[in-house]
Amino acid sequence: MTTATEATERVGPTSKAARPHPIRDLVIKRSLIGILTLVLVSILIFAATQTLPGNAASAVLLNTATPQRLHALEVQLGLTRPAVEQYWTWLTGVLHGNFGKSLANGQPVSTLIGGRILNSLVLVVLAGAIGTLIGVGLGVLAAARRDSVFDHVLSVTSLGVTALPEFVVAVVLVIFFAAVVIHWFPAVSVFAPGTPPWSNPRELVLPVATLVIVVVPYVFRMMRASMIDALESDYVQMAQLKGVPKWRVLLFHALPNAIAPTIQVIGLTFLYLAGGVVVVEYLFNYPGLGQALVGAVSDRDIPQIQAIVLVLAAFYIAVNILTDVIALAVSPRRRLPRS
Amino acid sequence: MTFSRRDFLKAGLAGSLAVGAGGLLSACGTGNTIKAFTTSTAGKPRYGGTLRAGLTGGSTADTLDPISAITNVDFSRIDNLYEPLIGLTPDAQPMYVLAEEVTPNAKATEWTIRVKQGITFHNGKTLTADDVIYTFQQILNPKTPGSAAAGLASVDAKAMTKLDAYTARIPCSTPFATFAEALAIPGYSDIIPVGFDLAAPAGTGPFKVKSFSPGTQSTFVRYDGYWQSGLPYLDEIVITDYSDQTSQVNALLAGQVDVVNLLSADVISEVQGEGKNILLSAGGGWNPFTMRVDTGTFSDVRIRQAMRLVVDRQQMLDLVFGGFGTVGNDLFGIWAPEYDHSLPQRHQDIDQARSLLKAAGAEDLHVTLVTSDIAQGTVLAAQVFAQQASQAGVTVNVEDVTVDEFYGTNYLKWQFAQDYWFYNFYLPQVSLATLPTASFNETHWDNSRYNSLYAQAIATTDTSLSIELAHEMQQIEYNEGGYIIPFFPPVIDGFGANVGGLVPSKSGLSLGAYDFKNVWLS
Amino acid sequence: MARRPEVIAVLGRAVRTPRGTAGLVIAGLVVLVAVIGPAVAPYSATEFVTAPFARASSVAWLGGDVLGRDVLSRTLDGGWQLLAMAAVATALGVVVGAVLGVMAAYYGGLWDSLIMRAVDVILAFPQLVFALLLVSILGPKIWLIVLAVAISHAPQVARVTRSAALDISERDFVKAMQILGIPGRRIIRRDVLPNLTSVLMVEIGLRLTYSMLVIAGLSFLGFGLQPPAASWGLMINENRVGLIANPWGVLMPAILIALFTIGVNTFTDAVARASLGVGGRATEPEPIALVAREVTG
Amino acid sequence: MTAPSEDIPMTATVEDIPPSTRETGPGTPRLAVEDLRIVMPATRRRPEADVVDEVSFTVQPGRVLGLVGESGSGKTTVALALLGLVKRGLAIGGGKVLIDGRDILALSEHDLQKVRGRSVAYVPQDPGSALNPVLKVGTQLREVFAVHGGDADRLTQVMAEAGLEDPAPILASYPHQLSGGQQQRVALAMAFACRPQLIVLDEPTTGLDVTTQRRVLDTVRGLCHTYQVAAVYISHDLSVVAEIADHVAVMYAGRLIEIGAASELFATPAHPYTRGLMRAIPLMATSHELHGMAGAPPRPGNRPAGCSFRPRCEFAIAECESGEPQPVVVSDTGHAARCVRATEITALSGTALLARDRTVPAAAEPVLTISRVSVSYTNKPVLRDVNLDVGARKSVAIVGTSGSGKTTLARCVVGLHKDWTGTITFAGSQLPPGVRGRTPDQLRKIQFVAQNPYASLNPRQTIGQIIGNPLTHFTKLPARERDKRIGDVLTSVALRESFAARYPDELSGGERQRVALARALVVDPELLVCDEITSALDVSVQAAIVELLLRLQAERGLALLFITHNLPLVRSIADDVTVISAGQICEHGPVTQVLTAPKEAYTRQLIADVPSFEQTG
Repeated sequence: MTTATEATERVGPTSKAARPHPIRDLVIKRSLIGILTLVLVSILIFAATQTLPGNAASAVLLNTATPQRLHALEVQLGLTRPAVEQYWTWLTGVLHGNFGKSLANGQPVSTLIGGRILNSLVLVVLAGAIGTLIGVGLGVLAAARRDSVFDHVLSVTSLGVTALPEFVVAVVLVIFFAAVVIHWFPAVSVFAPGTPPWSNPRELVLPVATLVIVVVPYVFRMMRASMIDALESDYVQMAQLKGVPKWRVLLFHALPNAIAPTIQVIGLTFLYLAGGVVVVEYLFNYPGLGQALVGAVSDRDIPQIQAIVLVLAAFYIAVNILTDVIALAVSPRRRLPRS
Repeated sequence: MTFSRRDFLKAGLAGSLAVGAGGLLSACGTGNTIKAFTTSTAGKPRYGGTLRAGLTGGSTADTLDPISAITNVDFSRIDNLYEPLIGLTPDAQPMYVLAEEVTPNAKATEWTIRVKQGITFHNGKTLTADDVIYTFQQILNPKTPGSAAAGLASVDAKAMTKLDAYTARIPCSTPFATFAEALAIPGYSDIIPVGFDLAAPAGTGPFKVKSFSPGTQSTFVRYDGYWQSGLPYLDEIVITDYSDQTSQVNALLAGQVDVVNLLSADVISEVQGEGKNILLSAGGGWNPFTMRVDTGTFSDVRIRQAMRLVVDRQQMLDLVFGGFGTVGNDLFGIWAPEYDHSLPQRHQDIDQARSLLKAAGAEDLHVTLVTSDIAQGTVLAAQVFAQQASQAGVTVNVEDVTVDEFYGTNYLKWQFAQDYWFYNFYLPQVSLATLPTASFNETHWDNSRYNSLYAQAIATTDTSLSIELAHEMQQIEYNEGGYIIPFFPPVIDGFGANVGGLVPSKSGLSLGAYDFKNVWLS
Repeated sequence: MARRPEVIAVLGRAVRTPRGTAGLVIAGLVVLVAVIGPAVAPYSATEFVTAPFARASSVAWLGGDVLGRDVLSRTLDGGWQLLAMAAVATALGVVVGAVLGVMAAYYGGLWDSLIMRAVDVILAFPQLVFALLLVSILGPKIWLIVLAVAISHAPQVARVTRSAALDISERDFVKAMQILGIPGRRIIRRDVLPNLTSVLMVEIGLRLTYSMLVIAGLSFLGFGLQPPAASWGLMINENRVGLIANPWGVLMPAILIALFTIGVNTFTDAVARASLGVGGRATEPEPIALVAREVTG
Repeated sequence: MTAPSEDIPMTATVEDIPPSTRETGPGTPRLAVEDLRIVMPATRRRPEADVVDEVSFTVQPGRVLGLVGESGSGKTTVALALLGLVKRGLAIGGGKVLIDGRDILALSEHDLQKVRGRSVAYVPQDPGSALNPVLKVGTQLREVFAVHGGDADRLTQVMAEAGLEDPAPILASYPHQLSGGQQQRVALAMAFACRPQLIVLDEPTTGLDVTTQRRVLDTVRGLCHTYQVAAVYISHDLSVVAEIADHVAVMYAGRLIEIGAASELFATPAHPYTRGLMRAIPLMATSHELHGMAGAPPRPGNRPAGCSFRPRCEFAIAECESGEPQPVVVSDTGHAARCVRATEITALSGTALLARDRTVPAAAEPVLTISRVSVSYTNKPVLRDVNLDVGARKSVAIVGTSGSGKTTLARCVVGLHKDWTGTITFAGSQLPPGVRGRTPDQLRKIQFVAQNPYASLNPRQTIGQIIGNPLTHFTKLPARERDKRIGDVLTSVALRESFAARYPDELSGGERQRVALARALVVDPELLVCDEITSALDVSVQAAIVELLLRLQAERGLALLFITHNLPLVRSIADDVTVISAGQICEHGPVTQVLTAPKEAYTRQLIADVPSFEQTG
């Protein structure tokens, strides 16, 4: 059954200069939208924290909160000013790079969460990279040996693991590798503030392992699916019919095509990690952004909440843009339009 | 005084399995005993070493300012940086620390305080009366009142004068016989030098600040110029904040920290099973149920009495604290000399409770108990109370709110709720909680006879008279009070076999009220 | 509407596959436990029957919880509420998401960019963090947890439905209807929506799994359901302290939640494969590829 | 048969590649396929089913064998088997494929790799998807040399031979940046790179327009002749095979039902199916009634007893049912067919085509007038100043290569495309551009049938509901009356009324297109716009649809606007024809005049390039 495809007669590729630069345009456009989103996010959070019954003052004073002390602290912290004014001073502050002072202890927010950004980043990047490598590797192998025992075992276990909550995985790891069965790795990370997380790599093992276990199934299933699509494509059949050896078909013909859709999923796993890290940091007492956020929320420390969520949102937007750029770079068809 | 700010993340996940650890000892004798509490095997005191403390309850809102210290963990730093005029012994009795003499005039309207000589602050300045006056002015500053402001309200801050370099006269607008006792309460009289700057905190305590990042970690080093010669033994203290008990216990068992605080009874067997020690103190802190006596259901005294008879105090202690701690008799200030031990211990009496309720026309009573994770075991106690009350036909709907909502605008207005207090002497506690003028009168208790008795007691320096007056006050409270005080919770801490010098403290603060100057590492 | 409703056909085919039956049986068992549990529980959920964290014994088959209540009874009693919450959150999230997605796809232009920008804003921070913020600020009330989880689902569903609806709106049979001048609303109802059922069914499965994970995660951090509710989420949080003395207080609810999510996940996988048969798509894209957009938990 | 001159070096210099390793004596065929059998292995649910069976043929060096068959006949499966490749889910059931006497089916995976691309090469059907989209064209070409040996100047030489004059920019670009013709030439270069002994071409020119197709066919013939390469050319289009093949083999339902010299087979077909095919193919020379074949070929696994073609065969007799017919030789040149009545059928005089009497209707007043219509898309003109009239009861064809703007014009008429200038008047009144402004009457009277039958029916509705949609929209008929109208229109498109309860995915391509037609006709339109409605169908199915369309046009007095790129089809279906090129009408007039004596050079070239088997031999 043949279909009349639109095969137009055309001259070869036009010269480089004439063509618009797709990647540069994409980045500019997306960054602008990103900034707009960030502002919207900050407004959303500010509005949310305004509606709460308690406020930063009662969270600090707790049961020593006599009405006078409460009022005195509120005035001191500027909580009595109208919401819009509070937001505006905060926004102008941020534009000058000053994230304001924490309501809980008066220290500048940037120092409070500065170190933590690095700590969380190390966790997320490490887990993301390892998870991706394993996920892609297993995905390729499973697709190459499709419907074999290896493939079925991996597929079913990946289905199971995607269903496990992070803390169940974390608890099991702690019981087996840290506290009970064997004492290989510390159950908790205790590196002092200021010292970089890699100063004691053994403390990173379990938190990263938890995140990797939670992330690998997603990358694996996507990679396996797109590899299967690629292996069933015409260009792979053509390569086989050209006498290209099996391994070369897999790595040079199928893999480059299978990567593009998987990049979206890899990008999404980094975003997932940004969320998943909260539970892991809490359980392993890892001084990251997630732990700080849980604390800041309980202390009603609005400036700290704003700063952390903005960092997370900025990370989210950056990863999204990066994913699209890589996806574009990897697929020439989208990068170099036909005419 | 609350126990810990972030308790609602409290329920920790104990990670390690102690093979063979039996269930917990409980009064109804399920038979599996636990090892006797081992005193440390650390031998003779030895100088040097770094004590690594893993403490929960900390947050970014922690502070080194003794004037506004609030949580248990704040005191772990403050008790080592600063020293009070009068402190508490491990048995929670007052003892002179910086003060050499604290004496009232006949009518207890004026106090003279003389401090010891030769004591220096960390910034080299020597301790003088000026510092004492400066400290009280900071506490009573109307713009930024300190935590102790309510307790020292009757002190006339403006009229304080210096008699000589080391003595100060403290006049009081109203008779204040219990001034000395009040000063002994943690955080009431930690002396700070004139011109105290929080950025470079200086106190007279055994340790100086090296680094402090709230919510994560703080380090303190030995103060060589400490006035008590030969102390402290340790070179350095490192306090790391933990978000929950599980990671804390894991760290202790993995040897990553030496001491941990605020453990729940459930992990005792596990900690001991792994060869670590438990420090058990019979704390004086108390966790009352508060009924408002002025309006609503509990304005009828018969209903209040019925609610007090519904509680099975021993079972509550067994279920929530594993049987440790002390059974309460609806009265506070258990270690205070004025505490009336002769009043009969109240027990659960469902039939009498039912008849009282019937008399008050409240057979099928529905009440809402507002609880929050403000201290260890609070929410669990509320659930146990609800279950026990159902036996008397009273339906208690437990409403658990977030900590900041609990202490928000409705704090001190709840009909039926709970609270947590550190240990305090009897009369000072009355001035804080059960007088119409008290700042924290959760029960809105206002009994004219009770008030006049207090006025007399506060005005007399004759301790035997004040005890007699206090006993009558407690009689009134015992019969008509708005508090249900079923127990005084235990304080459970853990420490490694290499830690010596830790002594249980009845003050309700962990790790021997954080008195680390007597602690050493083998 | 079509006499042979799409949903029945696909579900029928999915159940016949080995993966489908396995998933259904596992999830079904858990639902059964949750539904008939309260009726067969040996004790009431709040009764003190043994010592706190007492070992499993004849008195309490799974031992005691933090207050010495019977873990078995609380497990039997604590399931239905969690499942109901997850189901409502999923339903709410999927319905709102689907409507927004289809509107954005079919009407395009202003609608499209408006909805998609709003989706970006909510997606700007991960699901768990979003739910955490909302719940912890306004207090852990049940309706709020459901709302928070539903709101965090809607954008993901909107995005997936939008791309599927876009693909369908381009197809010739929709154009054939447009040529006749049939109004947009009718075309959406009769032509676009029925063709989305397979995508939506996969979404429902995935959303249900994520709802359980997020709610369990929230209770683990202490923001989940509060004491009066004897629920699995709360049990996990409450009994973690005594995991050593009596692990069942945590393990039993965790296992049931995991089993439920594994069951739903496997069944959704079968549904996704079954739905490929209808609608003539030749290649066998892994269902995750169908919904590659939203992986974020 | 002189093809227009093409600057291909006919006489190539002797190559430095050593001829194939094994010297073959005269007479041994370059390719010999003996009793090839390919099956779907048995599974729990169903027994083993044969997809291809008892296929045997030989090809001499320098000769081209055309392998013809409709979709599902197994021709592609045989083609791939010639390279030892079997798709997932199939397996070699038996038989041999001997290339220069060496059976490649017996080779190990490793040895097979050495053979593929070296001694036997493959030219894909759709080069656009057969070239790896993420690798540059140069990389993919050089890969053949990397695997099998050869060097740079070898590359430029083979590209020149394939007709790619200026190789540098092509090597540097990605496949999607090349035109269809260029992509196919790259595939040809890739195939001929190592001077293979056998080349297998799987419908290489299907996606190309007629002119490009002509050039590619000439290239293939030139190269095969020059290097004495044996070629197997797979196609569903008899006229293309007639142009290029020396011998022809016809496949039906996995069996080789007829084989013989091309001239002889086309002149005197020996198998009823071949004969039926010949009668279904529109010819450039005369306008004849296209003879469709009812029914469809059996699927593998449920083959009727005896001859698989029996249910659709007009010559079927009792004996046909008894067993698989064996090949009957009907001439000394080896022309044979698997039909008990083979000799009888060869004797029939030709294909007895019935000429169609195109009674040209009176010059009725035009139903549709398109005047000065122009469309441009992002400042590139698509249609420029188009004028066209469609008379009532007339059938007007619009012919042009893809990208000529013919589809856009159709979309403007039915209102799918809104932004055009100029005026379109229908039945006297002017049509607003989009659907929104048009009156229900206008919307009802103009109906549209799309190209792809698989996308034009809502998979989730029954046939009854699909046809019912326009009815419920335009009329307020009660349900019972509506069902009757649906039943009537189904019978008028030769489908049983019981189809109303079935779903689109249960129907074949031809049946679905009939449903689409029924949906258009149920509201009694006056103008039917058909956009390439048969190009997605097999030629036998196309014939049935065309005849049906013309019958309905005559019965209902419809005006027909037929868009196609297939010139011979225009001959059989249209009264007038408009040739459109690059958005402009370049010639318009009655079919009899435009197709026999074209005025414009473009039309003349177009007609010349159309492959047809009348000119064979």
